[in-house]
Amino acid sequence: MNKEKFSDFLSTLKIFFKNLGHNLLNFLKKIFSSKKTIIGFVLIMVFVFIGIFGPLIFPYDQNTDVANKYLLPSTEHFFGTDWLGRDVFRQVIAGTSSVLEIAFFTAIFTVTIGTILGIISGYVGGVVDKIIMSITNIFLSIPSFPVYLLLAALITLESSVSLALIISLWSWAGLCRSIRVQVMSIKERDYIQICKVMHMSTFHIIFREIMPNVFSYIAVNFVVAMRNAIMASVGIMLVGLAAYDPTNWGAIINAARMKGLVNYKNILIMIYPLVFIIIFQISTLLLSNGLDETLNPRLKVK
Amino acid sequence: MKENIVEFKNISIDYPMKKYTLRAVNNVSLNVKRGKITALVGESGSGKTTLSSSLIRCISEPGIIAEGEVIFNSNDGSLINVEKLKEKELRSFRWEKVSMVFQAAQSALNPVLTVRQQFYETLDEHGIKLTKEEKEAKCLKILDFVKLDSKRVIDCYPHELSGGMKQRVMIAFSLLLDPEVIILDEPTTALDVITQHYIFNLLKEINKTMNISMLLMTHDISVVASFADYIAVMYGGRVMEYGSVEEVFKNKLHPYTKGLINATPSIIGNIDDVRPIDGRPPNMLDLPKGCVFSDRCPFAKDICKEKEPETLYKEDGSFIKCHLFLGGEDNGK
Amino acid sequence: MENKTPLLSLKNINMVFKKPGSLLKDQYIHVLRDISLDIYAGEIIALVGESGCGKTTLGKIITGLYKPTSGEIYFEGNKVSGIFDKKVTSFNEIQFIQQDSYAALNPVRTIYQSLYAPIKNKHKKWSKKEVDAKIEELMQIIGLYPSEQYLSKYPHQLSGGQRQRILMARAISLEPKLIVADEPVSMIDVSLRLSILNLMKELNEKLKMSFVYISHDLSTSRYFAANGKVAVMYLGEIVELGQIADVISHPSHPYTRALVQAVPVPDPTYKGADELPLKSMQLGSLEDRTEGCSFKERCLYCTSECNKKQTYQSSKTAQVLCCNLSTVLDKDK
Amino acid sequence: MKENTPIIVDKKKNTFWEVVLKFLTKYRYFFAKIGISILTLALSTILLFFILRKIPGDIVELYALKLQNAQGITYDRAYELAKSLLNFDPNENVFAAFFRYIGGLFKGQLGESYLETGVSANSLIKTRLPWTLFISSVALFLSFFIGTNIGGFIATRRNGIANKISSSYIAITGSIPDYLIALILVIIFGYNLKWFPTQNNYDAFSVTPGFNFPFIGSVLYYAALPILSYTIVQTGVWILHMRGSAIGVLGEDYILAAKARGLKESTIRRRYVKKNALLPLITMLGVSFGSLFGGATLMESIFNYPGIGLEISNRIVNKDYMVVQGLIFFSAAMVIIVNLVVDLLYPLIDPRVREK
Repeated sequence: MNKEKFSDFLSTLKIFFKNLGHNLLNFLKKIFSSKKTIIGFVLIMVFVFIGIFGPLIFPYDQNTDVANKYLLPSTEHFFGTDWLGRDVFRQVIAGTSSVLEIAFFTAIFTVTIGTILGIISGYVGGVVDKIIMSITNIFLSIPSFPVYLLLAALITLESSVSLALIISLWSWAGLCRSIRVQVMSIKERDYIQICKVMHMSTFHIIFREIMPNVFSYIAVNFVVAMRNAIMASVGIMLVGLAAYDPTNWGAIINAARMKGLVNYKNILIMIYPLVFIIIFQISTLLLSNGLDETLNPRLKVK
Repeated sequence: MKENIVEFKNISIDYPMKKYTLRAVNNVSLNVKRGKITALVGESGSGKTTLSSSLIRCISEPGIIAEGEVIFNSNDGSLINVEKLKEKELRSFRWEKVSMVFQAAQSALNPVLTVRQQFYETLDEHGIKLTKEEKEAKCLKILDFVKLDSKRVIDCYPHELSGGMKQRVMIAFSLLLDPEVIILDEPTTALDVITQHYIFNLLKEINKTMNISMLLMTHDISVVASFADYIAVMYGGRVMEYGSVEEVFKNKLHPYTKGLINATPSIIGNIDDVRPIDGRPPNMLDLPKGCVFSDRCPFAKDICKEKEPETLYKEDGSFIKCHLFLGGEDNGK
Repeated sequence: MENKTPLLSLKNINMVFKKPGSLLKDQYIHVLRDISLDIYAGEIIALVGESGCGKTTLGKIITGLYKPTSGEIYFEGNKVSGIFDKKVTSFNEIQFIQQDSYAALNPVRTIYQSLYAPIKNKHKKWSKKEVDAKIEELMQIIGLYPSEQYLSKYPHQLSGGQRQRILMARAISLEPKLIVADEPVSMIDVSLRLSILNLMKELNEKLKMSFVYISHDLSTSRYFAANGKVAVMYLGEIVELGQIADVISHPSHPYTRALVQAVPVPDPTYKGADELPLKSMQLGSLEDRTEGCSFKERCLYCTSECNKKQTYQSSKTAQVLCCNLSTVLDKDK
Repeated sequence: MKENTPIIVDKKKNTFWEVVLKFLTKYRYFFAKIGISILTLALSTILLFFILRKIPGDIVELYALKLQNAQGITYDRAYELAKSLLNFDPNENVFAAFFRYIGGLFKGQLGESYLETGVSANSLIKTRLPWTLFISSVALFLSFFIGTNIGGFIATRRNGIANKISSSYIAITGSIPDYLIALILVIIFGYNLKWFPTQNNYDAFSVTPGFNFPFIGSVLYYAALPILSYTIVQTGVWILHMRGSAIGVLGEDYILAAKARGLKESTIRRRYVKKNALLPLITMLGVSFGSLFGGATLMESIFNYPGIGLEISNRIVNKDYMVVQGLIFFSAAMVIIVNLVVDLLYPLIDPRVREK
């Protein structure tokens, strides 16, 4: 490859990354302009930090120590101990990683399936669109929770990924439908018609013209998918299924519930994971609202 | 009865935003002659819609009248200070004394109510005590007046009417309570040439037969030349020139008026002497110092860039706001 | 500049749309009816008509966005069935300028990206420097320099006039021979319209690009297509075709007469006709269009022959689609 | 291509087919909707059936063993009996089983239980459905009514406090799943304050089921907590949607036109803002009914409330899959029907859609 061609290739590469960096920079600047997004993002990062480093700082040993069961919160056991003398605080910390895993994997599966099918049915239209739409109709009409239970019972769950897969199997439909609507409306816009008149390739039209417009919507729905994943996973665990990881917050709540909530000590043990769930959900809510407001011009508050 | 039915006195209207306050209309004094059609001409951002909607205090959010008065000399001799009206008086003032035909007539009707329901509702709200037959007769009369098939149209929902028909329904609506002034905000922008010609003839007829004064907003100078009696040219929130249509078009005194008339192509006359006004429309957030038109004015002098010209009033009530006609040497070309 | 083979010629183009929502019984709307039109290199032709007459659909057929239901298109003599025709994939000799400059630019891509992609797509082997040079040259032509100031901006950061110029730059960036402009100036302030039209006139003279100018406004058409042709359209048919200056000064078809008389003129002394030579104001609708001349319900000169199929007859100034043209013409004497 | 002059339909006496055709085109909007719903139901059945095909085979053996010692017959005889009773034969080819299942469906057998003889999905639905419908619909309409009114109120009156309170309410109730709220309510009102019962649907000892006041009183008393927990969460959702929709409507031209006509604030709020803002929410009613119906499983298991949801979770836990399939199929059918009804009723409310 001669010298001139190579340097030219290098310059386009440099431009590409500069461009990418530039876009990314002002994209980040844009989304972090709203207070909500910052708070939400920081909270989630705290959870991620707990998920990764928590067990290193507060290692959790499962063996029971019945002597000091139901201890009240103290400096030694921040949240006290449960009915088998295990430290509740360390349990909750250990459970964080499995909760985050479910949230992220579900969000990734849901968003990928939903976006790909949404774009295909929105852009291609015709028979393909009709087929994909009737499939999404099924998934939207069969109530999701009973099916989660059924699948969780049929397939022995041994890891967060499989649970995440089951949850996302039934939650991609909503996203697919709304992305299809967006893509269909963008497809009719003038700037796409002009691309056809100028003989731009379909690749260019989908990835350089349509995708950037839909991207903000996908980002918001990634966070919303995380929220729904938590709602569903805790629900499944409360019915006693998917008990592969006893430290998962849902599992702790269910265990406390099984021990009987008449005894206020069990209630106390249940409160801690419950509070953690609420904080996590509020942080995802703030992040999704913040993102929606900054990325979605329609919602711009004047 | 006084010659002017409406007198705007040093009106300024502000839009207080979070980070800045936008002054859409700046110290405007203007009179609307009784029984005549006064046209407010101006391009986008000139403040014509804001000024006219201040007459019935319907300025879009968050606009407020910062200073100045709006005096309404009603036909029954009473003098009404519009910006001092309380909520209840204002509600009866609206549509009984002054009514309005909106620019977006397409979406000015409630989509879930029929035309009859909306007409009756306005009559009831204004406490007009009529039996059902009288109400129906009144509505059918004015719908016929605007040459609509009133029997069919009165039962329609707004989405069942075409653009031209909706516009005529809005005109009929504005006549419902026999107002003294009708404000027309670009009544025919979305319509075709033939329908536009037809609607303006209709308005002229209403003005003549019912002696209703009209305040017409438009950006199209040829419409003003064909239909209006008086013309006020607005630019950057100020009235640059006011006068009778014949005088203003004959003398073309103010540089912006001259530029506007010369920039409008016509189906008669030579196409070579038509020239655009260079430069860009005014940005209301950073208007040039001195005269707001100075950055685009071919006759701009140093003084124009420094000081904002006062308004020069002439005997016949017309006025002009330009340094060329102030400071003694009158070299009005 | 007549030469023998027209740049583009349309032979009896028909366009039929299926009415949406008709699941079982299909209702068809005959939008374009037997249109034949020749456009020569370097010529300007204006398509004028009210909304719903099919002028935009015809424009989209010319650019290849729509495939006509029947009829042929010849470009420089060889048959073409629209740009989707695989045989002529590199065929982008025809470009399109749309009405709404904001909707025609991708809101999330900068002006530079919007200009860069089409040029790189056509000249695959060009390096970035060559494409940048071309963009620089285009920015000079449309008068937006220094170009850095505009290229890095997003569409919403530019004014309407500037965006319209960017559309033009993008259209001529692929060196087309014909540009279809669909109401390019109707959304721009009056004072700036002429600067856009002048720019298009320059492109026509300097780069020998022929234009199809689609508009509902006769005045701007007359200014732009000064010595070109005009095709007046009504309900999907070309009712009059001829040199624009003659057609406007001496309209032959009854519809064209009504259209010309309805256009307001920016001169109060010009006494236009009050009553338009029309039977009814209501624009006919495409669905319930019956046999024969489309204009017969509204034509004052209508006779029994109007129910037959119309043929083009030529008056002094234009080809006219009207059965009893002679009776119409001698009525004038 | 047919020659381009339009065909002129002469007005001869229109035959039977033309009348039918006119009738069909007039109501084609409805037939299209009904068609789509039937298609969705059929596809859902197929999907559910194939999920159930993955049932582990040991169910039939378990049942066969039970039959064997119950009726003292040989194992393989019991195995045959079990297969026929269960209407499920693991090693039979898929399509035969599928057609047999569909046949059963048309005859109305949604699924026989192998645990208790004589109990089938149909019988369970007859006894359990009213309870689920009761709390779901009461909760739905209660939250819809409260939510839309509050949403409309805060949208039209721009005062700060109401907006702040409702935003924080939406944030909190949006972040806690309804079943956790149920748990909290059970703890506070059930165990500690003992104001409300936390289990079952009515006091079986003191009250006899029937159309008498003590029974109704007891039913309401027992249903209070479940309905309350549903309503708390759903109200937040409706406030959010109504506020968004109302703010959208407030920006429309006909609101400014109404103000210019001197209409009273209250009239504008009632006939202009509320009416137009409510329309898009009606279509959401069908969808949210579906989600309520779906969520019943968990809510009912917390309150041990004998609805369809509780049946599904119990039957799943002890592997009575045939009944589960019937119950889930029925829930899906309910959701589809409710959505269809909402779609068909919508034109009556929104004139714009009527003439299509």
